[in-house]
Amino acid sequence: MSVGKILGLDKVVTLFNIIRQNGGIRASLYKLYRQDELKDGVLVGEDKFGNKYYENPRYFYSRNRWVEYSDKFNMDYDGSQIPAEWFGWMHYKTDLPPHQDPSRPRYKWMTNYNENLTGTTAQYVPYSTTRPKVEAWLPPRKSSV
Amino acid sequence: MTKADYYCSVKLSRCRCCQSKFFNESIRMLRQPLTRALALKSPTRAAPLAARCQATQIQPQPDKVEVFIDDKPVYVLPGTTILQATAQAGVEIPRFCYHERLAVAGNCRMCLVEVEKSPKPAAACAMPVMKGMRVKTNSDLTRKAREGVMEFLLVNHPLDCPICDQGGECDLQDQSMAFGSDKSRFTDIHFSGKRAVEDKDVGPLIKTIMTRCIHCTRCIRFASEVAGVDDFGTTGRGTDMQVGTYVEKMFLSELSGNIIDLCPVGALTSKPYSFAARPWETRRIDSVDVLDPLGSNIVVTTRTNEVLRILPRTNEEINEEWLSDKSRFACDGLKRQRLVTPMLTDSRGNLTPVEWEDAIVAAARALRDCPPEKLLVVAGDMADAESLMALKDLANKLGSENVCTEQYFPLEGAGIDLRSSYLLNTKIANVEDADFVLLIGTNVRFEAPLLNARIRKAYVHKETDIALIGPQVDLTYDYLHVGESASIVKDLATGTSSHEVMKRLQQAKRPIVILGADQLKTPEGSALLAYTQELALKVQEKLADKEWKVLNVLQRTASQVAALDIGYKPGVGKLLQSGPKVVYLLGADNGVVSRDQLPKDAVVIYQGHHGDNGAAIADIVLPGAAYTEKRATYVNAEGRAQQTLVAVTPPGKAREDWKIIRALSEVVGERLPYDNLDEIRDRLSQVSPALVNYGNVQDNNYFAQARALAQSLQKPISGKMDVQLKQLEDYFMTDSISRASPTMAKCVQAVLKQKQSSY
Amino acid sequence: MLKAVSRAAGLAKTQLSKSLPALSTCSVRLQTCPPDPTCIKEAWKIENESIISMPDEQRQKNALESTITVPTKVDLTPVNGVPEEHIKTRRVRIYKPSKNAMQSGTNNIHHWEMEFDNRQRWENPLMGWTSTGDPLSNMKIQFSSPDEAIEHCEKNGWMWYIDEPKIEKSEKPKNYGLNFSWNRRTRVSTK
Amino acid sequence: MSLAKIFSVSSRVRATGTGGIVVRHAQYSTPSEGKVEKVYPPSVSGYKYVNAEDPNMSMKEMSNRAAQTLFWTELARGFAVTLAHVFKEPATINYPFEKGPLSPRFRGEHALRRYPSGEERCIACKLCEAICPAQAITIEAEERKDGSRRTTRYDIDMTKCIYCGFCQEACPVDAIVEGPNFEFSTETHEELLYNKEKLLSNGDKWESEIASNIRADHLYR
Amino acid sequence: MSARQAIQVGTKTVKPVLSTTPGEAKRRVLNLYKAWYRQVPYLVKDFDIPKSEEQCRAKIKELFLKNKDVTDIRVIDLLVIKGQIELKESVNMWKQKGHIMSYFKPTEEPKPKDFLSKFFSSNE
Repeated sequence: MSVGKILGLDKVVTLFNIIRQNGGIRASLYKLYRQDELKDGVLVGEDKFGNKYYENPRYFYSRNRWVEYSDKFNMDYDGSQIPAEWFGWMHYKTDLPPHQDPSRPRYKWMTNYNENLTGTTAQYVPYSTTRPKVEAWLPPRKSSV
Repeated sequence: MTKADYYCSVKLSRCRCCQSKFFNESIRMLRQPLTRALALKSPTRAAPLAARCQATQIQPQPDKVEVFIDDKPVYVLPGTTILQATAQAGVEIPRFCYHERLAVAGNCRMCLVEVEKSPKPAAACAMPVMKGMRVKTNSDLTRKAREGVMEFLLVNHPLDCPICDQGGECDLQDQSMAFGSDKSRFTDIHFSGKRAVEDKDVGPLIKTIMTRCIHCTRCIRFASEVAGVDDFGTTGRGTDMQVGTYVEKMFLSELSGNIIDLCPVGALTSKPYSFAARPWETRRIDSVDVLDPLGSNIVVTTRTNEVLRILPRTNEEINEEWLSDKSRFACDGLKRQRLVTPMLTDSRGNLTPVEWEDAIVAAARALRDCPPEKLLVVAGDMADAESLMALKDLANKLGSENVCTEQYFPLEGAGIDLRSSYLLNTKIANVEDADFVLLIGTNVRFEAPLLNARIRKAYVHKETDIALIGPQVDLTYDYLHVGESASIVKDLATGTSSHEVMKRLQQAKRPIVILGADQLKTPEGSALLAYTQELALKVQEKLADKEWKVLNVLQRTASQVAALDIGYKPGVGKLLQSGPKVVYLLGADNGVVSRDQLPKDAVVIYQGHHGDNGAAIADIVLPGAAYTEKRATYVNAEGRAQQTLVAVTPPGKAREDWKIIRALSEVVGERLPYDNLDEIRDRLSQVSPALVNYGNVQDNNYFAQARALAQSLQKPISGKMDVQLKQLEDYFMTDSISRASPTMAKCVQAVLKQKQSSY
Repeated sequence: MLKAVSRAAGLAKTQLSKSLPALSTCSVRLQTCPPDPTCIKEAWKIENESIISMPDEQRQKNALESTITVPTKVDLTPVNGVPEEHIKTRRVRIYKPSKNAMQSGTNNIHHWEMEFDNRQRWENPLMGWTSTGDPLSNMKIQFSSPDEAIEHCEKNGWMWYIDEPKIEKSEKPKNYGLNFSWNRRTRVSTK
Repeated sequence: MSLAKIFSVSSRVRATGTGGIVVRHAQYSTPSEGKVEKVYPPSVSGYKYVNAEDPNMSMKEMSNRAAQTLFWTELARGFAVTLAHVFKEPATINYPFEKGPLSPRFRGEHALRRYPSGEERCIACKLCEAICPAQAITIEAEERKDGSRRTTRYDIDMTKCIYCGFCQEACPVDAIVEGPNFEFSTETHEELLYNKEKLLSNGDKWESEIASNIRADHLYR
Repeated sequence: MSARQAIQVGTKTVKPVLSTTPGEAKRRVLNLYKAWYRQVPYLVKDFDIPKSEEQCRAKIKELFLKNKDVTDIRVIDLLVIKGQIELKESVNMWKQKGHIMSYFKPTEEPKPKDFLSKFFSSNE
């Protein structure tokens, strides 16, 4: 055990590393404000929304993978903004990130992922998908004079 | 005393005087609960119902043989098959090809049972019992035999239950669960696939998926025995065997829908009902059909307040377990062309939707402003007894006697005062026992398909002969065509003819004469009726069987008998010419009343369920309920009262018919004294107890009186008889429901197309 | 108190003598009449309740074990909590279920059923689902005889009527040979 | 007071032998004698006394206790615990940035799948409707123009659904599945009444993940 | 008619629920009635309902008299048991104000009674 470790200097080094990786003190403070914590890790990939996925096995399981939501979401980040392809990696079902997984289907009818839209104007509105059951008789129209 | 009241009282007394004790008993039993409950007293049961349960003790009978089913003795008639004997013992043997109303085929082998001292299992459906035979229906051998048969059947049956319409009510499914193996030994070693058969096109009603067929030949037997259309058959042998029509051909029968029921697998399914629902999610409501005069018993299958299909309900006295195609498939007409809201003509003469209050007030104003003799009430095909009663009471209260039906019946002579002159007196079930049938001016096949099926049954099984006076039509069996002229009837009745028919009639032990009600529309109608009555009575008087009735009149519509019982006048004839101010059409859609026959300022009120001929000429439209949407009484051609039950709610703002009239009466100011169904049925029973004696027929025997009254009417007749429904294409669309039905329209097209085909 | 115990013991004795042979675990089988105390290794089992209960409580308990005479006709409408609207206006149909025409099995039609008249259904404006306000729409009760059904309806104050099916058939032997008899119309040509 | 004492729960519990520990409460005699007297358990090996014991009344112990009270050492120890936890890694996860592990069999939001060709899988066999214990599924079907068996209505009331997964078990063609998504909470009730379009679009959205879940699980079905 | 009378006089022996004689059943009903009567002031105060004690007592009387024609001992006993349940739920404040007020006013809209308004309002 080195002297530095006994004195806790490695923690300080890690702290500085984290701050550096996150782009300096100013950016780190912003991230801390946005995400409530600062972590360092390897950038595993980035999805089509610009969300960045990191991994660092130094943290314990279930904290060792995380996402930094794209800046375009600003403070309106939401758990449902992770697209379906990354969902499995994010939830530890697979260790293969989607761009390295050749077996994932890519059919042309698959649609773009969108987040949970409740509360917005684009939210899902239920409706009946069937025809009306009874067709009413329409009386013959006489020519209106 | 108005004339209507007179009618009522006549009918009442008539019924009183002829009440048999049978009738007495049954009416008390059936009616008591409701009347008692009305009086706020507890209903009771009058007849000891337990007496109906048969004693289970089996006594040896001399003319029967004793057999042992699972060591239980049963006494059966000699010649009975093992399967019938086990049914008597309460044991049901699995079967696919056997059907009790069809000939024995014995080709599915599912009914194999072990018979003691027999080296091999025997096919229970074809094997007659022998004295002292010991049958084991649940032995190891029997079970193994069933399992083996099941395995062979399943080898060539596709695994498409999830998309099969029979799924959930499939005999093969159920029996493979009960008797089949739990595993399959079928491996497709040569990868040649399972057997696959090309689907056949047999018309717009029946969908065929022939790969599912297990070759039970029920459909073939039905077609050749019951329907009398020998179109189906098999080709090929072994794995190449196919059921089909040999050449591509529509199944030209008015009973074709029954092969859907008969098919034990999903090879034949209903096209209009295809993929619509599963049997476990539907509600079944027992009801009565009103599209033909027989009042076949039906089960209305509904889900989500929608009639999905109609199936026959077993009634041995009417339809056995068959149903005609119109009754079965016209139900999609109940969802089209419906009147869902009251309508009034606006200033431009267009019908526009209004609220009930406005429509009722408008109708009431029209009725009140109309002088009583200028009011005309016309009841149509499918009017129920309750609304007929209410409307007649309303008209009478307004001082009018002009209530009539669309269908004509001669009023001269006995007219409609004697019930036996307008009924099918022999009763439908007894037709099978007849040994000679004389049809006069009727195409039974299309006017009452199931009556024709009974005649054909007698023809096939009892060697009954049939003769026809009237246009030559295809009745699905051979008959003696006597001629088309009505004068033949006169000659036969007066004894001036020595035609072979007369001889046959006199030789027969149980002859019947069926007269088509359509022939009575002509000016010579009354004479024709008089001669037919004369002829029938002449034959009947000589019969050894005094209970047997010869004269039958086959009505055309479901409402006619009830209307005549209640006291409606048949036919609009003279009443229409008197220039009515207000015409009240109660579902009268047959075009008997048209705009150009009426004065310009006449107000037409139409009450009914479909937008058809009646609604098109109406000024005020009151939406009523169709027969699946109300609890109502209908009297069939035999005079048997039956009731429909509410299967679905009337669409939109439509209401039950008698309630509309009751509400109207209150607004008019002539309140009818009944507020609920029980009260109006009490009123019906006042008029004629037969109207509420549900399920039973009352015997009528006034032939001699009718003849006496009709003596004067025996005038020379010469006209040629003609029937409306000659061909199959005429059969499908005859009333407002079937005219609105897309399936029926497809049928007509398909039949016409088939006509052009060379086969 | 003593009296109560002795009475309870007597009570227990009668009960015990009936049930003990089956339940006893003691090595000596209990002799039936008269029970000789010397043969018995187990003490009489006395229910605790019967010792501590007061005399009138005991009397009440005994009374509850006896029977009373009531009229056969029972009217449950005051206690069953069914709204009056669903008692007075409903009609019960007592019937024998009809055979499904699509199938040949008959095992599910050998009983009687009661059902209520069908009430209004309507469509949900949002999803188009079907709704009903009728709590009795799914109440189908099976009975082995119409009498039981009638009794049930009377008890609950419903108006009923019986719909009897016409399904009695005449017994007629079927014959395989008819297919081939040359002089009958039953002979088949297509097969 | 050692540091071990501050951070450990109870050194004494840990120190006890491996044999079955029987815990017994102190028994008190009836208060008839006017004072509460403590009855100690029998000193059998394997028994351990767990209740609060009377403080030791030796002079040394008493002065120790007095000093600790006087110098607020409890307070200091409490701060120390708090401070120690500030530097510790938290045991919770920082949702929505970090997410917990899920099984491929996780039963979340429903979806209707399609064949690779884009044809919808559902054949309207209604087995899911039949098996649904909450009766959350409503299906209506009819023949499509091309003669195939299809639904016209496939509604799931997600507020009735109990997420038991019977529907996907019942499905013969893997059409209805409970997908991995659990982040579909809504602001209104209506939005949870899913119709066929919504379910199909769920399928189209989640197919990548649904397909890989089924692949992950295929050995076990 | 004879069959009907036979049913009316017909009796059967059954297990009692609480009471063995009509007199005992009557006593139970009276006891329950008194218990309700005594609780009225507390109920009015505890639930803070806008009804006076007289109104409550009148309502209790009305509800008891609703079943005055019941003669079957077992049915009376069951009614007494139900009444006790209600009483207990009220006294222990297991009920809420609305439950108490629903004795006075039905919560659902009354349906029309006469034929015409029934006809115009619904399909029933």
